[in-house]
Amino acid sequence: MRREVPLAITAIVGFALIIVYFIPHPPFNHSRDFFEDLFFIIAAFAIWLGCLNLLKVNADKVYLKKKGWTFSIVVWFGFFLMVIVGFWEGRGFMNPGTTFYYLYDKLYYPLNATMFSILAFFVASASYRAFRARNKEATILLIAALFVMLGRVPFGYYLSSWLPEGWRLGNITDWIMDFPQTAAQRAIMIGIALGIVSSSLRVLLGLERTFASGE
Amino acid sequence: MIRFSFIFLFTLLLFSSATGQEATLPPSPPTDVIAKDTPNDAGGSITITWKKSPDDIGAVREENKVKGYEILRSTESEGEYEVLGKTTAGAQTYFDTHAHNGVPYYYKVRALGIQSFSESLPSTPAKAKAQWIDWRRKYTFLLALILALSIVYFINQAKSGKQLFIRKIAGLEAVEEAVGRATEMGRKIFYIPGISDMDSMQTIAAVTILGQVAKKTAEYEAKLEVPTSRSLVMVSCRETIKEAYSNAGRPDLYNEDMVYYLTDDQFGYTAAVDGLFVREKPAAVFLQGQFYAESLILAETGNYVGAIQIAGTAQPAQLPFFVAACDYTLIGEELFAASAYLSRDPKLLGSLKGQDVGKFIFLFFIIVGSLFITFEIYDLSFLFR
Amino acid sequence: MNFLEKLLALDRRIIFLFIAIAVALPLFFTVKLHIEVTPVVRNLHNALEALPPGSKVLVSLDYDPGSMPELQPMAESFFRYCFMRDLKIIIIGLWPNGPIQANSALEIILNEPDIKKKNPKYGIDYVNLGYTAGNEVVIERMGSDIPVTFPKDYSGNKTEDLLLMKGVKNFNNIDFVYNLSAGYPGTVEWVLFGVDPYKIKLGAGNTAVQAPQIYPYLNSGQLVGLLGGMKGGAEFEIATGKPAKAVKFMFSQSVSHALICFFILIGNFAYFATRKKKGA
Amino acid sequence: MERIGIWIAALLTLGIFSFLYKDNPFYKFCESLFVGISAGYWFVTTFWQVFMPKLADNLVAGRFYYMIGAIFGVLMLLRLFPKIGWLSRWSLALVVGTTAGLYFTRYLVSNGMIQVQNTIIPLYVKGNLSQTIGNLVIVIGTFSGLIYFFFSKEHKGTFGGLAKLGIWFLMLSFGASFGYTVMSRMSLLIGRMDYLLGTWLGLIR
Repeated sequence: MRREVPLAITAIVGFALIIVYFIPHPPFNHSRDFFEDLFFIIAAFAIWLGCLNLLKVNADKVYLKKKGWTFSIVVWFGFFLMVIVGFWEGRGFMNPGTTFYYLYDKLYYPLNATMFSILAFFVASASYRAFRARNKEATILLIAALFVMLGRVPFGYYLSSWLPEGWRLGNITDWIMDFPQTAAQRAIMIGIALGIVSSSLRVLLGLERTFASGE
Repeated sequence: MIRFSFIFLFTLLLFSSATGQEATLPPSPPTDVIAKDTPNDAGGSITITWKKSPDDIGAVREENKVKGYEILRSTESEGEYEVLGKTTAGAQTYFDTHAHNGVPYYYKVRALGIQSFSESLPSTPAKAKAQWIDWRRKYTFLLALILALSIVYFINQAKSGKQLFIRKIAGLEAVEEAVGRATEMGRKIFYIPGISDMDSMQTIAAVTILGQVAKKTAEYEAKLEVPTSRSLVMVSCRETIKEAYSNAGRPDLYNEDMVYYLTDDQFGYTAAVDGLFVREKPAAVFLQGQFYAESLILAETGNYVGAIQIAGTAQPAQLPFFVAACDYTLIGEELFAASAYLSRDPKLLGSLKGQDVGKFIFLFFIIVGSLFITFEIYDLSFLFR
Repeated sequence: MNFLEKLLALDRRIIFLFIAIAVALPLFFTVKLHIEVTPVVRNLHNALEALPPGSKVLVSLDYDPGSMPELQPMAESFFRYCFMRDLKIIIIGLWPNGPIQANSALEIILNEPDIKKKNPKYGIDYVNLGYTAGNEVVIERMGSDIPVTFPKDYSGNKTEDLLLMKGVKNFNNIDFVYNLSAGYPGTVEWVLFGVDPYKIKLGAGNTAVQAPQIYPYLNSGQLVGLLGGMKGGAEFEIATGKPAKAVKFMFSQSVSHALICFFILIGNFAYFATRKKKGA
Repeated sequence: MERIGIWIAALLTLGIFSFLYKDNPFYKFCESLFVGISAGYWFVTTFWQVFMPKLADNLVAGRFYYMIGAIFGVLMLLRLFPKIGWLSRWSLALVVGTTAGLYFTRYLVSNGMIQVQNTIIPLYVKGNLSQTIGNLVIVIGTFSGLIYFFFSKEHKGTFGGLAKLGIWFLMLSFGASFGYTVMSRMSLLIGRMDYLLGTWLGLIR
């Protein structure tokens, strides 16, 4: 029971959804959407597990006075602040003017945007370290990156304005993006398609059963 | 008689007058209106086609006498017709998507002039119907079948003991080294299974790879930690590690707290994992699964603390960042091959060989198809539509 | 450890500091950069110039605060342009946050001296119909009836009561559609569900990351023009003769790009210099 | 209220940036707050925007087959009770089966077939040299790139040469994508700097 039922569920659901792709007749035409909805519903239940886990881990830290336990109180505070306000506001919780929206705009958004913008710094440090002409591959990487980076700002115009129209940095950037970059992306995408076909099949056939199958 | 001469005079006037008045005359009507059930669908739709009015020059332009077409529908040939919708000039098809299955409908098409219009004869009746098979997808079906069969074929070959060659994948050769190093240094191994949920094949691949990595950490008694961004992923990872540890004979080393949830939020998760990296200084970091913009933030921080980093993703946009900041990167398809490769299970390796058959088919058609088109022999691209 | 070796293993915080300066410092200056207006932006501008005053322009803001740095300047420059040209603006959003972004852009533009002189009025010169859930389906519904799709405006007035909306039934009464997009639903949906069936005239602004995916629609003519990323925004400002935020930000952008390239170059210089030494 | 909000937002922005120098209590505070509020944010959002419309609304509308979702959802929650926790694997199995089933065809078509279709192009375009070269580059690049991904053949000889060419294409594409993204990443930082220097401190314009 414990082992066979999950394997059977996976196989039946998966193969059925593949076959249904070729059947437009109702009710099968909506079944793929329906199963996607089921996923979201299950995930909506599961988020309780995650949040309870988060609260437990941080409660443990406070209780055991582990290093940095004071910050765990901040986690608790933040969580309940949003949850209480969010449920209080009801379904229109994100409408402008609500308290939840204020918290979103003044707490969540700046944290989010700043964490995102840190990328600007990391892009710089990563390119400084990694873009060295150590070998042929790295050299190609480096040159393509330099071209495109400069071709996208007015600075690139100054560097190459002496060249005839059509041969300037901006044009080279466009050409790289349109052709060689497209080619490589296609190779990667086609490979991914095959990888997904194969690993879906392995999962559905129960060959790859590291989870949902244990004792 | 008086009336007749009036009309006669009027027509004469019209013919002799300037184009301005000509415009008020209706354009000639469209002909050959044919209504048929729309094929390959779930019903509820009828396709109407017609031959355009001879006055229609086919483009939306000032000088075109036909400004568009209106499509009318009725349940009786001579009954009352209601206007269904409009198309632009030049159009020759319309899809009625509000038909009831099994009800016969008649259609007329109106050519619209500036102030007047002319109507076609009604079509023969048509009924909407749902189909059982979408024939437009026949080549998809065929291809899926060929791929599935070749994968299953090679899995069986491998099962029967045939040796299959699989090339080296550098990133995966390094897994053992990374785990070994962490054990030596007595530091943690972080496994980051991406930020997507279990509704992504990449996450599922990440979880299966985790199974193989966990087997190694169990053998080496290395410390493994898996912070997740999704609750379902947390649950799956726990199941996977538990299974791996008991298979490796070390269920005693498994502990549920190895896997924990942080937050569903992309950058909230990133901020927390960054903090973990700098505080715990892991010896090895695995970044496997579906990543977005946070890829570089995580990889740069991991690099900063001196961890060996093995990344893998099928997000083409994030690969450059992993390649730049990590020691090894599994590119696209390699991510899906990783668990098979690491397990060394002949059955799983067989499936990799099956994938190669797919690659061969695609390559063949890219080359032959392109050559055919170049020499204008035949367009094969319909096979992949 | 000599200088070159130190340079090779440069503390990344030094790079961070330089980047911070390279981004922040140029913000204090207004430099006249040569920004070439590329054909895709030029086309958009020409299409707008061809609209007679009083034309009705639908603006769909489909992004959230995450893409503000790139798209907000585009929204502002577009509103400024419309007010100057007496084009009537109808704002909607397929993303919940879109109409909010529109309001914050309007707040800035309406306070600019040039615009204040014109004194545009809500309900006559511009309206904000807010957000409606349904993604691309909203576009389809607008094709048959806009007031039914957006029965009330952002502040709760009945759409039918707004003077500007008199006689606006569907896309036939809209002269141009401008879409600012950061993903789904966005420009792709406007092309597939707006341009293709209803033949609307569509121009768009996109984030730099998303822009390459939109290019095919430009080549096929389904899209009149495209502003790609901050640079596209800057080009539009130049084209309209009103350099503003994007142009200003472009200076930061240029300096920081140049700085990164400079770092890459000295990194390589140090790398080769130390390697040669070791080899000798 | 607005002014206080701007101050809070600015301080949080600085707190996150401080991590770039080194880990410190200020960052730890911001990080913990971020984890807490974002977890809460998604918990609430999931409830109002997923749970309610996808489950409750469908049930209210009489689509009782959505009970299946509720049943598997509850099975998932049984993990909280160790004795019957194993039942949650049924839900996992459903999720995994759904994903595998949906992805199989979806990716085969969008990532596989459509890409192949787009790569079947003329290798010679009359009177258009740059398009001809471009098309050749696309076909050769896609071809060699795919050769690189072959698993069951050793990368030796001509095959190995093609695979090597494939790697070069991949590297070129990675470099280009990297350079291409720099612009939007810088935009993000410019946006934050504008907030700090303009909205908060009022130093610029």
